[in-house]
Amino acid sequence: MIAPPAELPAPGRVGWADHDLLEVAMGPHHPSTHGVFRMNVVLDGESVAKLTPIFGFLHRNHEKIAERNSYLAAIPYTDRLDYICSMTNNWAYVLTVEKLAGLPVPDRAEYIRVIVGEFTRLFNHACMAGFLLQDMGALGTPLMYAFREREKILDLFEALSGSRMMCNYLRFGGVRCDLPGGWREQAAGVAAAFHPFLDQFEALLSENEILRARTQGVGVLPPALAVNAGVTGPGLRASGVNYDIRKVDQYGIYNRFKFRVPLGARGGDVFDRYMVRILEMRESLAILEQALRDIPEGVFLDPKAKLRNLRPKAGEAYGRIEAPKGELGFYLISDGGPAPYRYRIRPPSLVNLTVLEDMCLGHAIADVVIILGSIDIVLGEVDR
Amino acid sequence: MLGRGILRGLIETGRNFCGSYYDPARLTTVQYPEEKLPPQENARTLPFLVYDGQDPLAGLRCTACTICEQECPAHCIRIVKDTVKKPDYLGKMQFHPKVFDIDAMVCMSCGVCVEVCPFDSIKMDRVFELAQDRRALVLHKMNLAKSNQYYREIHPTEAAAVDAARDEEQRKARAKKAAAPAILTP
Amino acid sequence: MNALDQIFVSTLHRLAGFAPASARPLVSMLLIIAGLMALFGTCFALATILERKTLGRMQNRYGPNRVGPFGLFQPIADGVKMLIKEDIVPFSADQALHFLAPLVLTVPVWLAFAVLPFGRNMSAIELDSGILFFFAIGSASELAVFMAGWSSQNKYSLLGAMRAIAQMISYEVPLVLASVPALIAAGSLSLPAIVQAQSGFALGWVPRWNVFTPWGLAGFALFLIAATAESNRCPFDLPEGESELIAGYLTEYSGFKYALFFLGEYLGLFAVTGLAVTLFLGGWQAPAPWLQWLPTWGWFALKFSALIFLFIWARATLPRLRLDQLLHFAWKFLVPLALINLVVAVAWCKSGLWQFPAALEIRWLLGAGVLAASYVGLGRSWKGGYPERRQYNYAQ
Amino acid sequence: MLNEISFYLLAALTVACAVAAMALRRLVHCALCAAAAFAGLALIYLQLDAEFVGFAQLLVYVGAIAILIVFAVLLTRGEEAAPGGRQSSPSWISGVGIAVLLLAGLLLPILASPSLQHGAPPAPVPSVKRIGEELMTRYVLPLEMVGVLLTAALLGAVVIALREPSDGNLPGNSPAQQRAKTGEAMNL
Repeated sequence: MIAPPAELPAPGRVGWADHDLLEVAMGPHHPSTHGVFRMNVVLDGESVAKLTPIFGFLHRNHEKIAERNSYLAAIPYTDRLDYICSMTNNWAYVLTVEKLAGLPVPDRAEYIRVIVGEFTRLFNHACMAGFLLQDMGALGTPLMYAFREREKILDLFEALSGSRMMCNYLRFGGVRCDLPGGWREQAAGVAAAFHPFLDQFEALLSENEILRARTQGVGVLPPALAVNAGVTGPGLRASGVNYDIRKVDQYGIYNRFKFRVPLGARGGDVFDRYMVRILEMRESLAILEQALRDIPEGVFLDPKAKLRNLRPKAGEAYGRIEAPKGELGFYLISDGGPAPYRYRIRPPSLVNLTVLEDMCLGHAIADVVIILGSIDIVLGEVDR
Repeated sequence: MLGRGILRGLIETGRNFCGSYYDPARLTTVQYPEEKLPPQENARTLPFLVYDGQDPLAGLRCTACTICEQECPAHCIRIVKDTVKKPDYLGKMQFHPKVFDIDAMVCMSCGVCVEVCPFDSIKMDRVFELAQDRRALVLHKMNLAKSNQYYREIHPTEAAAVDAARDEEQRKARAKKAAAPAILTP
Repeated sequence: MNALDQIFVSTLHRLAGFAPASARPLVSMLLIIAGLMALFGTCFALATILERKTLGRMQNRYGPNRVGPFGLFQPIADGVKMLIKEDIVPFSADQALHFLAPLVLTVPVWLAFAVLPFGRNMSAIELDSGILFFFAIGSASELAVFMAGWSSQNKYSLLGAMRAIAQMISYEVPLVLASVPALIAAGSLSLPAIVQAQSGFALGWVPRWNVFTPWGLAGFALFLIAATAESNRCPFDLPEGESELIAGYLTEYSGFKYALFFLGEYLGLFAVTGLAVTLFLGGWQAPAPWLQWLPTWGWFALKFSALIFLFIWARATLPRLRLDQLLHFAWKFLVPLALINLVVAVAWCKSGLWQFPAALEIRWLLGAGVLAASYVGLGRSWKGGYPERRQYNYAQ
Repeated sequence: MLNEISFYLLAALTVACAVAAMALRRLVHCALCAAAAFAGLALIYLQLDAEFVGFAQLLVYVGAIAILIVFAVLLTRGEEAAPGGRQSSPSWISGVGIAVLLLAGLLLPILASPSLQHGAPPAPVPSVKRIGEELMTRYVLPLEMVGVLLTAALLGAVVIALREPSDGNLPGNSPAQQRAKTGEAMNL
C-alpha cells in the first residue's frame, strides 16, 4: 500500500463528491506520455486530486560523461539531449564555450546557425501540434502532415551535416563544413513550401470545434505561477508574459532580423499554447527568408579556432538560447584543463514539467494527457 | 455556426485523399525495398580506413598516431602500433597499426575521428544496411580497409579535395627532394 | 431489366424448389441467412482493409499493400493472426460472462439485417413493425458491453464499460427520435413501405427521397451523428480508443474474441448505415428516372458504400470528445433538435394539402427557417458557450 | 405441431431463467438471468404474432430495465456473493405453501371461465396501424396520463442526480479528504 498523499491540495473546479480516491499509474510506457515518463494520478471520481510525475528512466549520466571527455567530445552528446532539436542543443553548448574561451564567430557561420536553428524550431512546433492532436484522438492525420514537412527539413540537414537527427554540426568558432552547392536554393524552396502547409494545418485544426471544446479553458497556467516556476518558451508566452531570449539577449545576430513575438490571448490554456506555437512558426519562416536572402560569403569557421585540446582559461560561463522548448542553458566551470571541471545543463522540458500538477488539478484524465502534450517535453532532455 | 470548422477539416482531408491519386506532393511514401531514396553525398554511418594502391594492408594511410583513439567521444577505437616502420606517400618513415579495431556497437557515427585525423586516413562510410546474422560487431583492420576509389565514389567532392591536397604535398616533397641533393653535393 | 433486378429472388426460388414442398419455407429462409452472412462477412473483411487504405490515403501514405494485390488479402492475414493468437482469460475473470460477452454482442447484430430491404422485394422478412424490431435488437448491445466490462474484473475495463453504456444509452434517444419523422412521412413502421413512400420524382427529376425535405436533411444529419456514437466510432470512440483508459472494456480480450468484438462493431455500423439509407436516401430507389434500368440492389450498395466512406472520412479528421462534453452534446443539442425536427416534419406532412401555387417553396422556407434558427440558437447555448474565436496580439 | 413444441421450449426457457434469477449466488448473474427471462417473455409474445408488444417488451425490458438493474447492482457495490449461508431460509415449507395457494388462486378462475370451453374466436392479427389508431382514439387519456407520469419520474431522477455537497459539509472537507488528511490508508 503506497503512502497516502500527506495533504490534499484545495479542490479543483469540479465539485467534490465523497467517492473513494482511486490511484491510477499512467506510464512509464503509456501510449500518450511522449517517452518513458510516469504519472501517479490520484483520481477522486472523475477529477484529478493529486498527480506525482515520476521520471529518470532515461537518465544517461550525460553531465558526468561530458566532464570526463574533452570539450570537443561533448558536442556529439549534446545531440542526444533533446533528440528532436539537435542543432539548437549544439548551438547552446558551443555558445557557452565561446563565451568561456572568448572565441570570435565569423558572420557566415552566425547566419548558418540562425537558419539551422529556425528550421529546427519549425519542425519541433509542427511535431508538438501533431502529437497533441494524436493524444486527442485525431488518429495521426495532423501528425502525418507534420512529419511530411519534417522529412524535407531533415533531408536538408542530412545534406548539410551528414546525419538527419544527430547532426553534430556546430563547432567552437563556427560550423563544421560549409553549405554544399545548391543547398541555399533548396532551403529557400522548403521554407517557401512551409506556408501552404501551415495554412493546411490551420484549416484542419484551428477552427475545429471539437479541438476548441477540448482545449479552451483546460490546463490554465496563470502568468504569476509561470514566472515563479521558471517556465520558459512558448508555454510562458502563451500565459501572456513577453519573454523571448532572442529579443532579451539578442545572442548571435538576432538583432539583424525583424520578427514579432506572439503572446497568449486568454491567460495560457492548452489552446493558447497550441496557437502561440503555430504563430511562432510563421515568425520563424519570416526570419528564415531574411537570413537565406542576405547570408554573406566568407569563411565558415574562425581560422584561429583550435579543434583539439582546447583549454579555456580558468573561469565559469552560463550561455543560453531560445530553444524550441524554452530557455536551454549550459553552465561551464573551467579549471584550465582539457575537460570542463563542472558541466551543468538547464533543461527547459524539466523546468516546464514542474507546473504539470498545478495545471491538472480538477481536470479529467483525458485532459491530463492533453495538458502534458501541450507542455511539449522530450524525456532525453528531462532526464539527461 | 457550429460545425463550420469541422467541415473545413473534412474538406482538407478530402482534398488530401483525392490529391494522393494524382499529386506526388500528397503521397510521399517511398516503398523501401523496391524504391530507394538516392543517398545524400554527405551522409555518414560507420568509419572506414582508406588505403592507396591495390594491397589493402600495405597501402593503409593510417600511421597509428592514436589521435582518433584519444579524441573519440565514445572511446570505441583500439590501436596497437606495429614495431617496424614503413615509408608513407611522402617517403617519410611512419609506423603502421598492427591492430586497428572499432567496436561498431559503441561507435555513434559522430565523425569526430575524421575531423581530427591529420593523415586523412579515416573517413565516414555511407552504407546503412548493416544487418547481419553474426554477432561479429568489432570491425578489425581487414573489414575496415576500403580503397581510395571507393572513397572517391561515395564522397566525390570531399575525396577530390583530399586527393588534390595530397598530390600537392607529394609534388612539393619531390621538388624539395630534387633541390635537396644539390645542397649536399658541394 | 427486371431479370437482373430480381436475379437474387429468382435464384432463391429455383434453389428452394429442389426442397420438398413442406420444408420449402424453412430451406429458403436458411438460404437467405447463408447469403446475408456470407455477404456481410466479406463486407466486414473488405471494410477493415478499405478503411485502413482510405485512412492511409488521407494521411499521404499507401495503407497496407503488401499482402496480395493492393493488400486485398490483408483481412485474411488478420483473420488467421486472430485465430492463432492465444486467447488469454484473466484468472480472476468471471469465466462464463467473459465467454458469453462477444456472442451476446454479435448475434443480435446479425438479426438486424433480417429487416433491411436491399432491393425491390428483397428483404428477408417483411415485418409490419420492422423499425421497432431494428431498435429492439440494437438495445441488446449495451448488455453485452456491460458483460464484457464486468467479467474482466479489471478497474480500467469496468470504467470503460460504464462510459460506453452511458454513451450508447444517451445516443439511442436521438437515434430513435431522428428516425420518427421518416415513419410519419411513410405512415407505417415497415421498412419496405417507407422505401415505397419515397418512390416517384417531384418536378420530374428530383427524387422524392426524405433527404430532399428540410426535416429529412436535418433528420439525416442527426441520424448519422447518433449512429457514429452508437457504434462507438470517431469522434465518439471514447470507450476503446481512449488514450488513457487503454482499451476500455476490450482490455482483457485477445485472440478470436477480440476479433468477434470488432465484427460486432462493424456489423453494427453496417446495420445502422443500411437503416440510414432506407429511411432517408430512398433505400433502393434510383436517383433519376432515366437511371431506373440499373438493378435496385446496386443503388442500395452504392449509397451504402458512400455512407461508409463518410464514417471513415470522419475518423481520419476529427479528434475525440471528452465524456461530459459528449453527454452534454447528446442531451442538450441532439435531443432538442430532434424534437423540433419532429414538429417540423408533422407540420410538413399536414401542410401537404395546401394547393395554392407556391406551396412547396413556402413550406420549404418555413421548415428550413425553423430548423436553421434552432440549430444556431442551440449551438450558441451549448455547455461551454460557443467555442470562442480568439484575437492573438504580438509583444510591442 | 411446430408451434406447440416451440411454445413449450420457450416457456421452459423463461421459467428456467426466472428460477435462476432467484437461485444464483452472484448478484450480477441473477440480474443477467432476469434479462434473459424478459427476452424469453418477448419471444413468447412474438410466437403469438403480437409483434408490436414483443418488440416493445424487448426494447423496454431488455434494453432499458435490465441495464437499470445492473447499474443499480453495480453502483451499490452489492456484488459480493452471499457469505456462504444456506440458499433458502429455514421456513421454506411455508413459502412453497403460499406459492401453491397463489397458483391455485390464478388457475381456478381461468379454468372456470366460459371462453375456455369453445376455443377463442380467431382474433384479427393486430397490425401496428390498428394499435396506433386505438391508442389515439379510445385510449388517448391513459396514454397521456402515462406520459405525464413518465415525465415526472424523469424530472425526479434529474433532481436526485444533481450533485450537491452531501448534507451540508463544505466542499473542502468531504469524508474522503478527511480520511486522506488524517493519513488513514486510502480504500483503493
